Amino acid sequence: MLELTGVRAGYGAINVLWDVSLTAAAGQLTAIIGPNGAGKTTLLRAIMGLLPLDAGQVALDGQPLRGAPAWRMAELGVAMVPEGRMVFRDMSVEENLIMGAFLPAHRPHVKARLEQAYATFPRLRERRRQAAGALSGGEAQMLALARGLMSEPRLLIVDEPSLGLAPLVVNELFDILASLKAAGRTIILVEQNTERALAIADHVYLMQSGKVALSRPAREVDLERLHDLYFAR
Amino acid sequence: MTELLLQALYSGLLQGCSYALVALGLALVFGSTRVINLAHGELVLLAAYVAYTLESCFGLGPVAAIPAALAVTCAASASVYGVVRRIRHDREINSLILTFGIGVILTNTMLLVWKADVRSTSSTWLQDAVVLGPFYSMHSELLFAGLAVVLLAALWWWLARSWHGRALRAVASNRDAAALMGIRPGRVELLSFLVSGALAAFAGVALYCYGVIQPAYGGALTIKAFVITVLAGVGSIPGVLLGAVLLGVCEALTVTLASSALQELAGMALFLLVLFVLPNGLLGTARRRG
Amino acid sequence: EEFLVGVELPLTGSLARVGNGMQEGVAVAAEVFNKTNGKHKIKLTTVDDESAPAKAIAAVEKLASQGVVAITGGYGSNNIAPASDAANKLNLVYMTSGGVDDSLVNSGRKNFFRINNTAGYERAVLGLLSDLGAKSVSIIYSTKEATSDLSAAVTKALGARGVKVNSHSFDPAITDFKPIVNKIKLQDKSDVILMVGYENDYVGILRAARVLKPGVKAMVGVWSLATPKMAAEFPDLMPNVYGTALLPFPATFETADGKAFADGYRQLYKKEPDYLGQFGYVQASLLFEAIARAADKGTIKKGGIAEELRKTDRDTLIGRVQFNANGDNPNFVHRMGQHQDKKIVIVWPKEHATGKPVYPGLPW
Amino acid sequence: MTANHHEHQTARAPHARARRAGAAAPRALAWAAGLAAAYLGVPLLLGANLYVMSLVVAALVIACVALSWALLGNLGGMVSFGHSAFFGVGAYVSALLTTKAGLPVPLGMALGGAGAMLAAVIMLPVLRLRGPYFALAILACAHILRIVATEWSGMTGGAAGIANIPVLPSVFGLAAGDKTGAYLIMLSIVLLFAWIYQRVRASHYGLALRAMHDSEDATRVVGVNSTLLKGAMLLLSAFMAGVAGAFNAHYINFLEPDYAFNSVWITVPIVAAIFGGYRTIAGPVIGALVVYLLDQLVFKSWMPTGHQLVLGALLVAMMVASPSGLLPLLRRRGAHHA
Amino acid sequence: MLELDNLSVRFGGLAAVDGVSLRVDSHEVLGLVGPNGAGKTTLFNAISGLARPAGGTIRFNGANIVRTALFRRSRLGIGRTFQIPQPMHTLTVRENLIVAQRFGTGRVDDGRIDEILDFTSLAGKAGSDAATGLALTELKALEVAKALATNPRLLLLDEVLAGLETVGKRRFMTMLRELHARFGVAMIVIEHDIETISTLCQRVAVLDFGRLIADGTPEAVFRDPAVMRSYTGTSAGTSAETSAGTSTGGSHA
Ligand SMILES: Nc1ncnc2c1ncn2[C@@H]1O[C@H](COP(=O)(O)OP(=O)(O)OP(=O)(O)O)[C@@H](O)[C@H]1O
Ligand SMILES: Nc1ncnc2c1ncn2[C@@H]1O[C@H](COP(=O)(O)OP(=O)(O)OP(=O)(O)O)[C@@H](O)[C@H]1O
Ligand SMILES: [Mg+2]
Ligand SMILES: [Mg+2]
Repeated sequence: MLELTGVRAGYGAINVLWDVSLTAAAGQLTAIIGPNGAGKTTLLRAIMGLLPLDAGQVALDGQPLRGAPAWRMAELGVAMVPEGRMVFRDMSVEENLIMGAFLPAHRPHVKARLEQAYATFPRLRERRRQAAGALSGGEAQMLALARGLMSEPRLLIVDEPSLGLAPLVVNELFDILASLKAAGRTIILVEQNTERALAIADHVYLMQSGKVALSRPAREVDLERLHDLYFAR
Repeated sequence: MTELLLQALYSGLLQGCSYALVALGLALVFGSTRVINLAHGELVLLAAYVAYTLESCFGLGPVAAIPAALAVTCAASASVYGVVRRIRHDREINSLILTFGIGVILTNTMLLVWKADVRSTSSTWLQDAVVLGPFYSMHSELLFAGLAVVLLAALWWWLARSWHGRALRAVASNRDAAALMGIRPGRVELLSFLVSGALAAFAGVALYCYGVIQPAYGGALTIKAFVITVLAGVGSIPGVLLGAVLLGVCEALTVTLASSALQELAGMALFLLVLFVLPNGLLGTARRRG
Repeated sequence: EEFLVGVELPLTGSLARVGNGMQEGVAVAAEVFNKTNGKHKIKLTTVDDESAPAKAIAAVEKLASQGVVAITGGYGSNNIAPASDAANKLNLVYMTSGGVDDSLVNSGRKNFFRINNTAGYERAVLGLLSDLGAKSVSIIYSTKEATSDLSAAVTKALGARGVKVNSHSFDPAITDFKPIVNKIKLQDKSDVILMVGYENDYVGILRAARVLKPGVKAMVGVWSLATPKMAAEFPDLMPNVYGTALLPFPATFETADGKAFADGYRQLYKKEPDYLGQFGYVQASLLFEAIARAADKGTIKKGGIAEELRKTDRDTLIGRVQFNANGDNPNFVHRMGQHQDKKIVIVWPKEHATGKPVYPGLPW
Repeated sequence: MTANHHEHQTARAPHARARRAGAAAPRALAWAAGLAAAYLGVPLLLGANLYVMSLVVAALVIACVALSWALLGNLGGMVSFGHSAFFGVGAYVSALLTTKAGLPVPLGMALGGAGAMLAAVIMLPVLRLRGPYFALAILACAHILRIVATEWSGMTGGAAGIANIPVLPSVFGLAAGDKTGAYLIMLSIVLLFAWIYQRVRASHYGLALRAMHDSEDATRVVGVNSTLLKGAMLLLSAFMAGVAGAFNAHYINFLEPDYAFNSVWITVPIVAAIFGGYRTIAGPVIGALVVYLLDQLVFKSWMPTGHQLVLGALLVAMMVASPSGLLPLLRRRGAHHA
Repeated sequence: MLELDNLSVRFGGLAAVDGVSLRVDSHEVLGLVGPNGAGKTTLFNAISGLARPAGGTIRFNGANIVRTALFRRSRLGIGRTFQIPQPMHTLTVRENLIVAQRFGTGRVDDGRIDEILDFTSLAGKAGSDAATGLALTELKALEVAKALATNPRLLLLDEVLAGLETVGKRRFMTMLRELHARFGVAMIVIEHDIETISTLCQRVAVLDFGRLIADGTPEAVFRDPAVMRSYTGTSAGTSAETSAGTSTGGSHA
């Protein structure tokens, strides 16, 4: 569904990604793992059009995107739960969620999906009138997740969703991801919790220093060896 | 004495509404883009001069001039955004000098086109008295005070409830995240400038009806509008009305109870006082620790 | 022989309107002079002082560097004081009608001349008020310098004559005058409202009065009120309002000088001359004549212009002009006019009057 | 990886030091040349042209206020719209002390600065406010002071103002009140202030101040008394603006409330500072000279009445071309050429 | 060293911290756990001076510091990190540390700064702009480095290990233990990962809805069914296993 070929991107003079190519097949969960600073977040930002590409191409359903901006990606049914949450601090929790369904196609479903979000994260219902900027770290993470799900995206891109969540909620999170996958959605997951990520992934990419170091179906990956080879620098 | 006080309160209220009308556009743009549009006063004045031109050349009444004024100020406001959007870094401070420059250009253009003479409407009806019991005012004041309240309510509803309004606030809060939701930040900001231009048009025509205009007045209008925006609490639309009326009433009472020379002083003192008690303005909210 | 004369005036900024008005008068004076005086020519060079003191100094210095023989213009005592100081240092005559502050003539500037002063306005206003027989007067005045000076002088003089005076000063930033007028209506209950301010202030006060209808018998103002322009622009605010006016309207210019001025003005600007133009014309004409006389005597370089100006004694559009040792014109007395039927009628002093005051008479 | 980087750094350090030492000599030379040009070149070249000199002096006054504004903005992280308050107070204090109490002018000017500082002390509560709230609160103070100066006529002479303020003292054998003398005095003041600014910025306090901008909480939890530091910057900035005001009073010899507290004493300096680059020290000074002199000498001769129009267009163009200001723009150009 | 007595913090109607009494001795490492929104960060804010308590006292080395100014608390020896990193944006990484050291301790010691940079693996980024040049985990390391530069006696660590990869996490934990052993720095550590807490801390306190619901050794606390229900949603026995599974590091260290 999503295909990257020779992507090169970075921040101004600093290049971070070096000719990254990868594919996320439709209906599958593609996990991207790698040590800190490997460029995973940078990659996701480049896919979403939050960073300009210096070279290479991103294609969705075989159509090249040619550096489509983030709002265009949203129109194409791609949603991202960004690292660092990026909630609308001055707006209430509920308004944040509503913004998740901003595009006209989703607006009629706002009520139902709100209910769904509150059912999944009861904590958010308790805090619905509070300004999102005043949430606790974990609450904000839940909000970012729930907001990303409001548009029921075809392709969901998640960057370290378990960060700051209590174990109870982490379990919840992986259940959600599994059920989304079961419902036929495409997911790209970046996660530091490799073991649990591998457990639900179909395909795994390992990134290191801005390059793809390994690409393998999830069931062929041996975690122990992976760690010894790539993480223990 | 009561008669005097009642009239002072009434005058202050109407004056407050007229302040609010001028401040509204500035508050909207500031709240949604963090750009202090120092050319806002000039936009208001521009609308007033459009009304003047139509009245003096074609004998058109000021109220009938509103559509033309709308077209002119919206176009001007959109062009202001056209320049502002090119600033990528430190937008808050750099847009200051940018819009100041635009203000200077507008002021001098108006000076060249319309000369430095004092202008105002010659329509009698607008200046005639309306007497409601102990309350005296001009038709135009009452008319535009009503309009100010209506516009304010509409704007408030639009920002709080409509999708456009929400998008505006989302972009103000976090540009990148807003784009991830499918919002086009550039368009939304342009919209905010357009609406602000429309508000400036009403404010300008109103000013032409009950006040006098001169090319050099723009700066003073901008300052007043900015003071009210801050007094209100940045981003709060109901606060604009509250702040403006408070200021108007405070000024009118100062004139009545003390001296008219102290009116400005009282207004500023009120402003400082409010900020000391409420450092985020009347209805502004505090930003939380990180 | 051609002489370069410098004009330093605010053409932009807060005083742009009056500055432009005066410049028109000066320009007409040069036209007229060059047409009538066969021997000498005057060439003007103008620098905008942007209504700011530091720039007024720079303007004078710039004019000096261009080789002007004298300077005319200036508006607002705060700009005139430093500008005329600079002219003084450069030994240039500075001739104005834009500053009425007494400190201008009391500070030992030896090359400074002006044709009008606070006293002249004061006498006109007082004369009218006593003719009308007003027992009580409410003064509304701006806290600016010229306005507060004049109001203080009038207050003192009226008090000495046993007239009851209530003063209301206002900040120039004020736009709504209803609270002040209401105080006059309900508390002062005076016979006359005297407005000492500028055009925008008059419009504001008159509008407020028109709404509140205080029980006064006359509305009196000073400069820039009894003008044809105000009559045309604010037809329903002006009826029966008094203000200082040099000439009636439609103007009847009796003297040759006056006719020359009016024709020149209409020709150049396609409109009726106003009081600013008249003052500018008079100050500039007197200066040009002095230059011509000094040139004839060959004393231009030796302070001859100032010397000749001190000898001036001439009947002008604004009355007889002479200069005392300080450069002030002790003869200056303004006249008072009243808007009547879209016309302006001179009602004081008697010897110049073109009609009778309508009293009580109000715009509403 | 860490060790690697470390080596890199230590290996590079001596190089850098050597380069710096090599650059020091030309740098000092450039400074000496600049100072000579400013102190000798300008008076010799332009001293006779009173008009240009008075523009230069006026531009230096603006430069001084611009420097003081930029110091507060750059170090204190506070944008002020009300420096005219300090300018005006400085002017009035010095003018009154020299005319009424007969103090010598230099002492009066220093006390003018002190008076502005005192005004800032009274304003210290505004430090509680941030961003636009702060900017406008100071503006409100300026408005209030203007009205006080108008109404308190017993002391200040009211709207009529103060005339005949003593002229600036004589320097280097030039007559008192001479244009060139005024130029030299103001030049020295501006340079002195720039030096003080530079010292503060280079100190650890400067670092802490810079840190406070967007991250005040983060700075306070590591032990920085941000209120004290910001207060100190406000006082220093007020002093500078006050001295500029005092100088101007003795230079123009006339003062009235509208003029002393006029908003041009803050708008033009802000424009100059941002135009030149308000994050740099030379930026505000160069910005003031360029903006003022271009406007008065060039634009005004093109368009005698509407010349501000050209100025406005220049400002807009500048912000679009290089939002961080003229100086950074020049540096970038220089780097490209090198 | 630190004694909280009946401490409460409110936001409007919400009691984010509700009558918490807690002691931390010098040389102690205390784990602080609890579900999301339990009030852990708020408790840190109260101790470091960013939140004003509605009631109760905070004693540090015997003195009540409830009214002590924020910056003074740092000089007294309380260092903290922010859960959402807050670098001093306008400075470089090294300058961040210089400010922290100069104002937290009163003097500057370049050697010590280099040591801290090495210690937190930031040496390679010393010259980077703190606002733009760092990945999230590097920002967290900078948080710790800043706190260390103030020479703290008590270190408040708010989820500094979250998001770290296995090796990095191990390194970090070794570093913290070394800090504790070598310099006797007391710590309060907030983490959601039970394994990490169990390895690092001698004692654990549990917050739920602002209240302290347990306080004891890790073994005892993580066996308490009430704690485990509110925290992991499972009963005591199985949860230890799951959490061991979820964490990919630390256990062998
Ligand atoms: N805004 C930025 N400007 C410059 N460099 C950056 C920026 N953001 C990140 N980097 C650098 O880019 C590299 C990759 O960062 P990135 O955030 O993509 O890593 P990551 O794989 O997501 O790491 P983590 O596991 O810590 O989230 C890092 O070395 C980081 O220092
Ligand atoms: N300024 C505030 N205004 C209103 N509510 C607040 C404010 N700050 C925090 N809260 C609320 O207080 C509660 C406690 O927040 P806190 O940040 O202390 O939680 P936490 O235990 O650190 O959670 P997490 O593990 O998710 O970081 C949360 O429910 C939060 O929404
Ligand atoms: Mg990342
Ligand atoms: Mg927390």
